[in-house]
Amino acid sequence: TRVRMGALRLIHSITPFFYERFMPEGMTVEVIPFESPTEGKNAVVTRSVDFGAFGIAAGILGSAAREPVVVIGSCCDKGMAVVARKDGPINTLTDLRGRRVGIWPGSTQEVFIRERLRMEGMTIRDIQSIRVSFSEMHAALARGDIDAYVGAEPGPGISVTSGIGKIVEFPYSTAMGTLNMIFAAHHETTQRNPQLCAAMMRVHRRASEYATLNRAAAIEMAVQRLGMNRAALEVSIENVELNWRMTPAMIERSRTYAQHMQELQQIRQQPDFNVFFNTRFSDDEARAAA
Amino acid sequence: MPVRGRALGLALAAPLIFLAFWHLSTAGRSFSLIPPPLEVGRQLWDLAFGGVWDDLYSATLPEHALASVGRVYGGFLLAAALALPLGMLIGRVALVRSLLDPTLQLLRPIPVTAWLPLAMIVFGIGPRSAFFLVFLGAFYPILVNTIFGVRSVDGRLFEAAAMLGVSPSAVFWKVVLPAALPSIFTGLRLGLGFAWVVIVVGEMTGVQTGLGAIIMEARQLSRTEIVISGMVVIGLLGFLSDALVQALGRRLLRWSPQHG
Amino acid sequence: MPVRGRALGLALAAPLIFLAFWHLSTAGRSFSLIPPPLEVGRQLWDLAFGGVWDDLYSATLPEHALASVGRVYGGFLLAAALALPLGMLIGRVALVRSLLDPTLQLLRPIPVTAWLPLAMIVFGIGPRSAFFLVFLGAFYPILVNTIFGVRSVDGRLFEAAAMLGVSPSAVFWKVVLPAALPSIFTGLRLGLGFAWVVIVVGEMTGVQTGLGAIIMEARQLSRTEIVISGMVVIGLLGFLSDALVQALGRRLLRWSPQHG
Amino acid sequence: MADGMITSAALNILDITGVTKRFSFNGEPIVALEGANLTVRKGEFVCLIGPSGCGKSTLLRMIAGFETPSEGRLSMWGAPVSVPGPDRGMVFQDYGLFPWLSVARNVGFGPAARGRPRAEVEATTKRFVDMVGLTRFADAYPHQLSGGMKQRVAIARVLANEAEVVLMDEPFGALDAMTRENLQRELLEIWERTRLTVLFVTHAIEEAILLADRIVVMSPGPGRIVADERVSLPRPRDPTDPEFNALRRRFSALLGSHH
Amino acid sequence: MADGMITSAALNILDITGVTKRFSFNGEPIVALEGANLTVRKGEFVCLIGPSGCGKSTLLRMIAGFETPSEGRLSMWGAPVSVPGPDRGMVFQDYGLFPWLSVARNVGFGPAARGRPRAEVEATTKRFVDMVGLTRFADAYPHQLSGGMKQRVAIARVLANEAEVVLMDEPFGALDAMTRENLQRELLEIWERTRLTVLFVTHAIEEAILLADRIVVMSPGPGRIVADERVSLPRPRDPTDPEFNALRRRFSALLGSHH
Ligand SMILES: Nc1ncnc2c1ncn2[C@@H]1O[C@H](COP(=O)(O)OP(=O)(O)OP(=O)(O)O)[C@@H](O)[C@H]1O
Ligand SMILES: Nc1ncnc2c1ncn2[C@@H]1O[C@H](COP(=O)(O)OP(=O)(O)OP(=O)(O)O)[C@@H](O)[C@H]1O
Ligand SMILES: [Mg+2]
Ligand SMILES: [Mg+2]
Repeated sequence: TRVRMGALRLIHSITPFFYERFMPEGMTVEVIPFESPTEGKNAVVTRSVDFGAFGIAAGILGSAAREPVVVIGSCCDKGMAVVARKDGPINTLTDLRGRRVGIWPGSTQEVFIRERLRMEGMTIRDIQSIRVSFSEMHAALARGDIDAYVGAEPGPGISVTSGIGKIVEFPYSTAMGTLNMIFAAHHETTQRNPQLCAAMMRVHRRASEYATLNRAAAIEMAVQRLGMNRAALEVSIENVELNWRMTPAMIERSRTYAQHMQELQQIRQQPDFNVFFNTRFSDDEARAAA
Repeated sequence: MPVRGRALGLALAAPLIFLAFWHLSTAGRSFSLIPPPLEVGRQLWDLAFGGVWDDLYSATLPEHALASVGRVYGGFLLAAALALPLGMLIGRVALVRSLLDPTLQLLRPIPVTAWLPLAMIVFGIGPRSAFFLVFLGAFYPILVNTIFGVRSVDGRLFEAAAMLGVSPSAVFWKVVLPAALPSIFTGLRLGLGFAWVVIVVGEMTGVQTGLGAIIMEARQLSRTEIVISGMVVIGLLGFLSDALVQALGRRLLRWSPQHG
Repeated sequence: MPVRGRALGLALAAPLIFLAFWHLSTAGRSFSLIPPPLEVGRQLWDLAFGGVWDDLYSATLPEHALASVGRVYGGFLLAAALALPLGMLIGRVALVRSLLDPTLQLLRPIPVTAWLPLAMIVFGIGPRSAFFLVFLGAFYPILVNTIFGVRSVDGRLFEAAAMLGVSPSAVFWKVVLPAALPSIFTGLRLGLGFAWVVIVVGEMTGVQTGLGAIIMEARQLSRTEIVISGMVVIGLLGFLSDALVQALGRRLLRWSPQHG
Repeated sequence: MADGMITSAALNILDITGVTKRFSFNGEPIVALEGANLTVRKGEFVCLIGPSGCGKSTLLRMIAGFETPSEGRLSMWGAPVSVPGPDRGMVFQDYGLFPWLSVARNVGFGPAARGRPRAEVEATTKRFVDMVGLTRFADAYPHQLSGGMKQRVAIARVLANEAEVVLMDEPFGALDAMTRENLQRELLEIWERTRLTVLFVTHAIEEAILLADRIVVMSPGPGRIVADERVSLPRPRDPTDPEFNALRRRFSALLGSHH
Repeated sequence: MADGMITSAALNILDITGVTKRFSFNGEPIVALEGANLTVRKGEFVCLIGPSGCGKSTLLRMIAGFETPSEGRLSMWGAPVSVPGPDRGMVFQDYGLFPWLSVARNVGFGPAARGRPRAEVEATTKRFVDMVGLTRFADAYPHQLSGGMKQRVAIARVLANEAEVVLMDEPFGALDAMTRENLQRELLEIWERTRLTVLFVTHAIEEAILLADRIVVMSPGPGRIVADERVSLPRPRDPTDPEFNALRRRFSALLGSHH
């Protein structure tokens, strides 16, 4: 069988690109890179792909809107940063007031920045948020279309190595910690085809562990498959923590995350967590790996 | 009256069946990709007037609609301001025609959407790109129809004007322009229609307000009811703006059997 | 011959001046948003035949072009397959007209680009959405022109056919269809043109191959020379496919003073 | 059917008895034709003249089967006329040619539509294209022809379809004087050779006298038949001939007295 | 200028001397008109008749200034004709009305274009719209008019522009017989009242005899003037009159002998 896997064009979404080496006998994988987390999620709920890796935010947005998306694993933590122009006056989060800031709606980063702004006594309305996709953030900053952005790796890496940008902060100081991407499937896949989910969970774990241990290989893969800049990746990869398991901490942070989203009026109701989280495959795999 | 009632009934049948089907296949389900029609209705109300959800989007519709209308008409008017004189020059002056027409014809088959990436590189991410795309989308229909209109003036009318004592310098205003007007209007109408097609794409990236912008943003937030609301509003505005141009055309072109 | 030579010279003047300007304002600069024309030419060569850069994109042009052409013609043919019979039914059968025409007119002002987000939700991200959008983009021009063609058949021709002994059941094939053909062809041509406008947008997301896809991808990688190469190729393909339909039209509509 | 009817029908190719036609125009009823009686023998060349709006076209269109009478009876060879049929061919003022068919295919349209064998269709087509002098233009399309040539095609099309009665509604009204004269001469030649029955509408007195065996004069408001006279001048007729001009004065008077 | 020329010019409104016109058609030269000589006095009504292609339109278009002669001289009141001007008004067969102007504005177009005061333009317009009987249609657009009404507008437009010479190229050729007869009568009435100079092209002999003071007969291949005769029948002329028909036969013979 041929499995279709959705990934993002980001370095912390590199794990799926290693699946090929770990696929069991008789199974092949096709990895399709998407531009934004919501597209990755939409690909899953419309069955354009069988599995997908994308930010937790897109998953919660979908589930809260009664879309059949189910989290069956984790994919990575960290991988985000607030970046500003190096020659500009922005040094701390509070300097963002009134500035044009590139933010991608529906991204995990969006909730982090909103929460961080709240912690600094500001709201999203105190800045000018500009909708720019992750891969365009660096270019937009370089051109001067925006003054800062809340990006995903390797964007910050590129900005830093090219000398155009500087890191304002890594927004991990909220209650949501370093939470970022999940490994997800369509609800029906988890019900009708648990063997496939289990098999892919295993592939995901092995690929994740391999990439964590072989940073050079991860960088090489990003260069080859996603056309990314090697020098930037050397910086970016320090800000990436690949993983696979739905730990209790991860679930706790996710619930906190969903609460924040509701407070920020991004969702109108909490997802049905009994459906949204399916830890069975992750737990089974953890047991098997132990 | 009974005939009219029947026609109305038949006209409503299809939308009603569609709405019923939409409702039944989405409402009350545990999973659904599309929100039920009533929810879209509520969302549309909230977008327009607020008072339902009171979130980021409540009562923002006027602002977004205004932004899009501004860009559409801005780009459209700029396109008209450039395409009309250029089309008339190309149509009437052989030298200008030989000089510019081949180049313009060469560039024409490149679809306006394919200019999007280049526009963003040249004009930056933001409203200026959207504006440029709308301009470009409206430009060619206006240009092509203006050239056509100016070139296909009946030769007899030039003779008639000459024998009635119109000086060669007045021929353009007295004959060419009025004779080309129906064709020019067709171009304006097509151009405006195209402007609405393009604005959605143009507002997809880097623009904060505008109907295209909220549609894209809502999609990223999986707020499908806002996506559909936005479509409805764009459809409505497109319809109204076409009706406006047509009404204007009917007034100005009362004399034309095709328009009057 | 000298006249022709002069026309050619004038026709080439504008592009040459433009190329020169482009070259001078981009080549050898330390900063430039747009690559110089020679680099675009080299990139185009590499895309088509490889041997210059030998990177991810080398010699992939045929594959991408084929994918786009396939979607454009696939969506277009599907649109034609649906819009032609539907248009004929709406044009000829009063009941179908009363039933469907209002709904179709209601949906028409929604620009095809505004369907993009909804298409991605319903059809999933990827080629199927692109296909649907192309279909939708081509559908309305074909439908509208078919209805118009079928409805505006000269009443005299029905009388002529009846008095020559054509049975009512044969009137459709013997009179309506041939009489509506010029209008139908106009619709097909417009529809195909629109299909090329839409394919670029349709391939922007979640599609791996296709000219729209590499343009978008290249933009994100700041490979502007690939963006421009892609535009050139799309323009060329759009031009060729229009020329094809026009040639077909000229053959089939030799009898029509507007086409023959 | 009564015996008497069959006998009278057997003599006349067309029998029009007490035919009235009412239209409604903006809700108001208009009497286009009132109580028309007319019989036509096989082979006759009958011209209908009368001022605009007197119901000439209406009468012709009812015979063709395009309209049904409000009152009265129309029959051909004794059988009531209801729908259009190939036995009654119509030549329209605006030609009514199929623009997508060549001259030859327009002429062969009727036989082909009625499923005649291919070889027969071709032979018939050739014969009538030649008869109207369009052999060189057999493959041309209507838009490439002049008005007179188009009208020739329309006539050939009706003849090729073996129409017994040819209905012509101001067929030469849109043509210039010279073309018109040529076509008048040719029409008479064809008629003399084929002995068709022709009903020819015109409002030019000269044309009627030039062509007709019988002239039926109509007057408007509501449309009625007010005279029906035989023209016995020998053919070819000369419009500068004193007798011709006497008739011209006579029909002018007939038309004038009912204005 | 020579003294003699001024004298002869003073007598004739139009002087055409040895005018030849050559066109090139697909590279081949065509002689449309050869060595034409013609003088027209003020107030004359001259008809040009001749078969198709004999150069009638070409001659008229040269007088109007739309074409320049290849050889020879054309002058009006002794001054050479070179460009179109309001002194020579043309009435085209296809009307040539401005479709975007109402009947009144079409009629007033010339005076307005030549910068006459508004009140004068309006008075002139009203006068000529009334003269051609279109008072009720003053605000209608050309596409709302019948062919005959359009031709009335075209005539009024030329009259309102104070043309001294009215050039008419088969103006009634596209009209039906009845409309044509009405317009012929009206044209004569207007001419008698205004004493314009009229050059009228037709290829209908009857029309020429009905209207003209003088008939100029032309023959083709290459186009030449072959006869120039005065018609002295009193007006109104009756086409059924024996003398009229004698002229008809005479001009038929003149035309026929050069075929
Ligand atoms: N379809 C129709 N609906 C309403 N009124 C009609 C219709 N057809 C004809 N009439 C009216 O019937 C009357 C007779 O019309 P008809 O066309 O038969 O006259 P005609 O003698 O052919 O005139 P013309 O010489 O102008 O062709 C006119 O008053 C006309 O307006
Ligand atoms: N612009 C032109 N170019 C080439 N040939 C021309 C042109 N105008 C007229 N001719 C030719 O000159 C000759 C005279 O044409 P003209 O139109 O004057 O004839 P006419 O007497 O008006 O004929 P008709 O009665 O058909 O109008 C014809 O052989 C015609 O083909
Ligand atoms: Mg009639
Ligand atoms: Mg002529």
